[in-house]
Amino acid sequence: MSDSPALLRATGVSKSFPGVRALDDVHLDLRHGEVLALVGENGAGKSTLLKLFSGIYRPDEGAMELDGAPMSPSGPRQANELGISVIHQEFHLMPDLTVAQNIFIGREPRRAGLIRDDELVRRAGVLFERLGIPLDPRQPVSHLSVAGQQMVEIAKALSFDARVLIMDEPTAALTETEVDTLFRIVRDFVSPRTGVIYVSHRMDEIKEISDRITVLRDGRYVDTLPTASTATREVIAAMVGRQLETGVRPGAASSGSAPGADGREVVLSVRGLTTRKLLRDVSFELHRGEILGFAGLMGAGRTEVARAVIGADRSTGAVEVQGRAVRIRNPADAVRNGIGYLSEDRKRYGLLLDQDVVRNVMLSALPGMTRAGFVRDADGRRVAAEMVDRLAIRTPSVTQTAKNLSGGNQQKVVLAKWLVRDCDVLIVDEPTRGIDVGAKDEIYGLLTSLAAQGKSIIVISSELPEVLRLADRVVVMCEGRVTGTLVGADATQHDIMELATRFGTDRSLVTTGDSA
Amino acid sequence: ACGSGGAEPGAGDKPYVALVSKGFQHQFWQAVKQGADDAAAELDVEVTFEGPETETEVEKQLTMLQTALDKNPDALGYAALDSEASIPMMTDAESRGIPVIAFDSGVESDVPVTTVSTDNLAASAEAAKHMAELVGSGKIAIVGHDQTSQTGQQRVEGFTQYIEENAPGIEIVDTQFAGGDHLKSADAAKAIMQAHPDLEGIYGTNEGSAIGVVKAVQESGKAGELTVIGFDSGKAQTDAIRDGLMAGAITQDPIKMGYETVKAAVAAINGEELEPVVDSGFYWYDETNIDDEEIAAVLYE
Amino acid sequence: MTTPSTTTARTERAATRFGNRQQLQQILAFAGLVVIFAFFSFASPYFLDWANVKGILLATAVTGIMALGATFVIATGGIDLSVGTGMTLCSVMTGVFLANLGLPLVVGVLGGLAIGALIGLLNGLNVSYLRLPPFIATLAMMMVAQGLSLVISGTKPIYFSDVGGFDQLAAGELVPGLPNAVLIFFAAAAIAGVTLSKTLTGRYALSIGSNEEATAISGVDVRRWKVVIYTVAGLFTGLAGVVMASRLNSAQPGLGLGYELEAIAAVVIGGTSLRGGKATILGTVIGALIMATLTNGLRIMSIPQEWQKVAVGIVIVLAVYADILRRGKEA
Amino acid sequence: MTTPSTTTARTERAATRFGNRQQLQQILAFAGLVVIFAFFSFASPYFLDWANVKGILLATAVTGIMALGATFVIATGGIDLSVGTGMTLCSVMTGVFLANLGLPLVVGVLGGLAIGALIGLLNGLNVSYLRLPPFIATLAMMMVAQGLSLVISGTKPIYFSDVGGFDQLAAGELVPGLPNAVLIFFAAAAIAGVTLSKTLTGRYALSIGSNEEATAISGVDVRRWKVVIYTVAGLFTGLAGVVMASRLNSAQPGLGLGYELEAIAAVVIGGTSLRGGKATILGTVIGALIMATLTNGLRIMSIPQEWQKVAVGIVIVLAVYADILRRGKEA
Ligand SMILES: Nc1ncnc2c1ncn2[C@@H]1O[C@H](COP(=O)(O)OP(=O)(O)OP(=O)(O)O)[C@@H](O)[C@H]1O
Ligand SMILES: Nc1ncnc2c1ncn2[C@@H]1O[C@H](COP(=O)(O)OP(=O)(O)OP(=O)(O)O)[C@@H](O)[C@H]1O
Ligand SMILES: [Mg+2]
Ligand SMILES: [Mg+2]
Repeated sequence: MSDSPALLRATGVSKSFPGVRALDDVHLDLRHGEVLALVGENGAGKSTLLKLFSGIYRPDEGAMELDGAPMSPSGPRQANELGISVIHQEFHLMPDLTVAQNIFIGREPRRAGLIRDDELVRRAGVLFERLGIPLDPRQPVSHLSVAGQQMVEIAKALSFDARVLIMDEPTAALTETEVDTLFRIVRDFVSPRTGVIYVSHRMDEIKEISDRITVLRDGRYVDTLPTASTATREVIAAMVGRQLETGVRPGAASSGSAPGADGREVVLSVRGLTTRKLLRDVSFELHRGEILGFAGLMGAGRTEVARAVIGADRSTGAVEVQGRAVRIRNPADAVRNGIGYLSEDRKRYGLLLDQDVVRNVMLSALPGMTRAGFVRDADGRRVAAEMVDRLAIRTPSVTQTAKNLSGGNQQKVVLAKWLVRDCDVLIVDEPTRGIDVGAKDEIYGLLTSLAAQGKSIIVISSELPEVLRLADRVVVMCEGRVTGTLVGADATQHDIMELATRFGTDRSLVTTGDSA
Repeated sequence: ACGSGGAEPGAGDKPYVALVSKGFQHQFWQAVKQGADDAAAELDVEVTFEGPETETEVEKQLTMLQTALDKNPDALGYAALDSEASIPMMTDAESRGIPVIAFDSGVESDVPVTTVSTDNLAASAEAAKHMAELVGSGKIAIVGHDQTSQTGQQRVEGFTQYIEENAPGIEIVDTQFAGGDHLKSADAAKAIMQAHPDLEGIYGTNEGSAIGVVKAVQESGKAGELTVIGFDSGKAQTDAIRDGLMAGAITQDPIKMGYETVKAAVAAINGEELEPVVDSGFYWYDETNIDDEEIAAVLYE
Repeated sequence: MTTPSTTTARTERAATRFGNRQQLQQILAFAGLVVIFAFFSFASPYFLDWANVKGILLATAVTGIMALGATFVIATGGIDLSVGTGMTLCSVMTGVFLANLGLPLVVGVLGGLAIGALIGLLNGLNVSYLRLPPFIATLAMMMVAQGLSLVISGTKPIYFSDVGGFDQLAAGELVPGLPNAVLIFFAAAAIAGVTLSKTLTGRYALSIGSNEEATAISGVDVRRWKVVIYTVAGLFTGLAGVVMASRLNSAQPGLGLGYELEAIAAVVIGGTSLRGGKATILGTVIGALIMATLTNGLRIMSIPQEWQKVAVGIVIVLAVYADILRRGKEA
Repeated sequence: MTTPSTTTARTERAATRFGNRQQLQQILAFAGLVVIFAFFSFASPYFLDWANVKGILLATAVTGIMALGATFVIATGGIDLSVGTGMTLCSVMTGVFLANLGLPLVVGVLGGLAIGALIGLLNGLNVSYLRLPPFIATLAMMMVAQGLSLVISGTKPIYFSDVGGFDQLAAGELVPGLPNAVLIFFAAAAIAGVTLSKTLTGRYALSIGSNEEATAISGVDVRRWKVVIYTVAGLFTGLAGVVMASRLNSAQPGLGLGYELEAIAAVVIGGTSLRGGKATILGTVIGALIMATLTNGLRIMSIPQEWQKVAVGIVIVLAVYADILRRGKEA
């Protein structure tokens, strides 16, 4: 490590939680004018380290410095005052307040004791204009999609006059267009007096934006590498502690063997799906053993298709399961018909945050885990322990409360819930959101083998490589309509983008504009 | 039109008398209502009867009084929970020429043309007198029904005063209030009996309290060991007396109270002169006289 | 992403649409009340009489003022069970100040408000610093206040007959035809409305109710603000106590239990969510008016008392259901 | 990543350690109750006497049974204000079945339970399908039940004197020395405990309380299950009504208001969160016992009524605060 005065430095910091040593003698230094990437597997301790900088946690041991001066922020407020602005992995938003009210909470401009909401809206408007974020400052945050919420968090962090900008997986919920916007924002931000710490599991992004990479493994500091001269393979090796094969798996979605539409039985057929808000006449078919990708820009309506199909939102149109016409009025009907849906918003639609891993994993499959009407908890514990192993969920025990898990591990728990339920049709919406590279591969393998066993899977993803890698066919959506279906093997990112922008502009980040 | 038919009051030709009482769901008030309805049928007037849920709800009663006045009755019967608080409305009634009959307890004002009531102090003194005779000497306790209402206080006061003045051998070791709730009164009485194993008698100041006391005596297997004296009637109490669980009780004559109130109201409407006080009376009843015609007539089930 | 200018234009369009819709909602919120009013006017000739309307307003005043305070606590996702007996304690203490100690009128009234604030302060401290669930903290306060009212008053009412002008506080008519109690209620509602929507106290109450953890992480001193919010709520309890005392021209120590439920009901009927985060003062005022109007109308119609209960229950279901339909699917 | 076998072993070991801690917590939960018991035993020689302990248990029974039902509703994040007057309605209907219609004992008792279930069913339908806030739905039911009790009984108590053996339901002693009412309470608690932790009804109640939207997306028919949960709660209300009626050997139509608050207080003192997702039956039983013990102890000590209220309020604060300290910082 260099001895030049770093902008932000942590030396020998440790932090423990009951049953977990999240950080153990970790070092990090952020130089002036650089973007430092922080990488590591799920549960490696990245978010915990960042929470030390923002004063949410205090280190058990070790010290932190800002510009050579010792610092130990007492809380986020003080961290902000010191010039440290953090975008946390978990959103900290007040859904009932408006976007503007959220951004300026604790800093409300007042006249004669009264809050000037017009001024709040004006300031938010100026901020959004500068950042190119298409949000209405007067909208309640509860009306926003995950992506919209992420943009609010970004805007909030940038509304401070920060010298250090820390971002914990800011792009997990974003599609490539927004990622471009974000990168523009980051580049604008960086100057000789500032610096950025950037956490992501997307290696290509790290390559693109960062100058150096600090790697954590199991709560320990591994190394700091210069981005330019390090191959992705090496970074990953440092993360997982061994060599790992990544990239396209032979036999997955590769050329000739793609089952495509030919011959295989149709397990799910959707005709003319239309919703009041967005969807117009969406039709597609899903075959046995097929992985069907859904691609599109943010707000294109992929999530809405899934929610409509499982009956979470109202829609018109015909749905057939295994050739039978069915009426699905709510998610319970969907599951009864063998259709499961993993939501993109794990906190809101995925997890029982204050319950343990066992209860979360059991939730969907509970009726099948009873005998004479009584729940067999032993089964649940066994299945949960199996899932912990199979998905490498990093947790001190299966009775750990879900909210104490790291973001990626939470995502694995939600996935585990659906694996336990074992539906014939599984719709996964951003299934690898927040999941590390190694585990991502495992999950890809898992989905592929499920398909090979005859399950049918719909993968909605904003990461085009993910879609291309997994899908046999790709449905591309734009503005609530299907603009084309490509055969996975022949599709390219370029083809998809062309279809995805068929109707020109994107939509606003607001998703539930008329109800709520 | 017995006042509960939902018919439009005052719309017909019949005179309309609005009664605002201190309660409505207790047996006692239901008996008052019954007397009022009897009189209404006999004298061909319309009567409505209303009261708050508990005897602490002064403000609720005031609102009821207000609404009753807004209905423009020909006369108003009123059992004040707090007479001070209703003075402005009494004045209002007077200025609108609506005669007011006070019942159950008086109103400290010149407005009411007469007051139909039981003398609670005297009635509870009578209860004390019987307690003293039956117990002779020793420890007794009181389970009261309400700590703040005038009636609730007087039922305790009259009793205590009598004992202090006339029964030097008797000590009132505890007075607890349980809101007239049967179950809570039973629990309270049990606790008192527990704390004073040598207790000789308990006095319950209204129907719920008295039944609660009987329950407590029964449940602790001390039937026959304690002298229980009650207040008001109702089937549970009369049964308890017949079964020897309760030595006796004071009953008022609620039916007469209701009847006399409406009768006085009609007289006032007709411009007749009225006595300033109509005593609706009270009676001691026990095993010996419970079936007497005079007593049976004032007991309600 | 679109260019900034288009974005702004679109944004503003959306905002206007949004603003209009909110206004419409607020106007429609009256609908339930208007229907109830219309029904009773039709059903009874005595109902739509100024004297009776005045009676309804007067009956709304005390519970309404309590409900205003409770709105703040409920906005945070808490609950305040101490408003009823707390109000009584404030009445009693006002009685002690004015009737027993003979202090000047203004001092006595301010004293009553101060006791209210003190009750709120204690609630707030218990909730914030002892981390008691609001239900428990205010339940305990409900009992303590009830006990203290009885102890301090010697279980006897305190009369203000000798305190000149005290009864005029509620009964006087600064605006001819409108009792001061009602005037005070409306003024208090206006103050509460501004406080909820335009001051930090209100904003943070809603923010805490919406997501307490996020609010704390955003740098708001949640504990301290909760104390402030409960204290503000306590001030309204104090005001209710003073108005109650003036209306009865006496402090009735046995009163109060059960009022908390009415106050909370008014708040919830007004569309405020018990989960916190969403609250409007206008809703609370309308909720309180609906409750008082219902009771009054049924009485005016001389419906037997037992049936009144049944009717009130059913109408509340209908009124709130209509409100839910109006607001759309969110439940 | 470790190899599967090691991980599993580690995971399961950790689970056991954790399990022990939970057991310890449950044992400690008695602490508050034990301290209160110890205090009163010391303060009054009459307190620790079997007759008195029996009295406390008997006093706990009715409210306790109601609290058991309320625990389910509170576990979903709802609230049930109708338990008090609902219980009364069940008493009255049991009276109608047995005393007025002269049906056989078993039929009458089952009828009482059925009415309870019906009340719960209606609450559930209103909450699920009309999407009414539970506070409103059950507040309305509270009023309707109160009104109907009075209407049906003609505002007169219904006596069971002629129904042979009905009073033995509560007062009899199948286990010598222990009144049946107490036995019924304990049996009901055992059933409730198993239902809450081991059946779909209980597990879904906790899931819904923890995250209703996530539970729905997981394929649980939340609306239907809510109806089931409220109905189960109603069954306990019905049982409370039958026990109450048997204990008083009469159905008292005017009773019941205020019991809901006691029942909810017992639940919350027992550590169940009003936000839902966390609930234990053992906690509720202890909560109910704490309330009854406090009242009894203070009465035995002949503390004046007004001071009893103050004392109960303060002790509740202390007991719950101690519980919070014990459970650590989570609050
Ligand atoms: N509040 C907490 N209580 C207990 N354990 C915790 C808590 N917060 C984090 N942990 C544990 O600390 C470890 C590190 O978590 P952290 O969130 O820092 O991981 P991460 O590197 O950010 O992972 P991810 O990529 O999944 O976001 C994990 O094992 C997690 O379970
Ligand atoms: N919080 C929410 N509540 C209800 N519905 C939501 C919510 N979030 C998202 N949705 C549904 O999902 C849709 C948002 O995703 P949409 O289908 O429009 O785009 P998408 O293609 O999935 O893109 P992305 O998810 O990246 O925004 C909304 O139209 C809405 O129906
Ligand atoms: Mg993380
Ligand atoms: Mg989506």
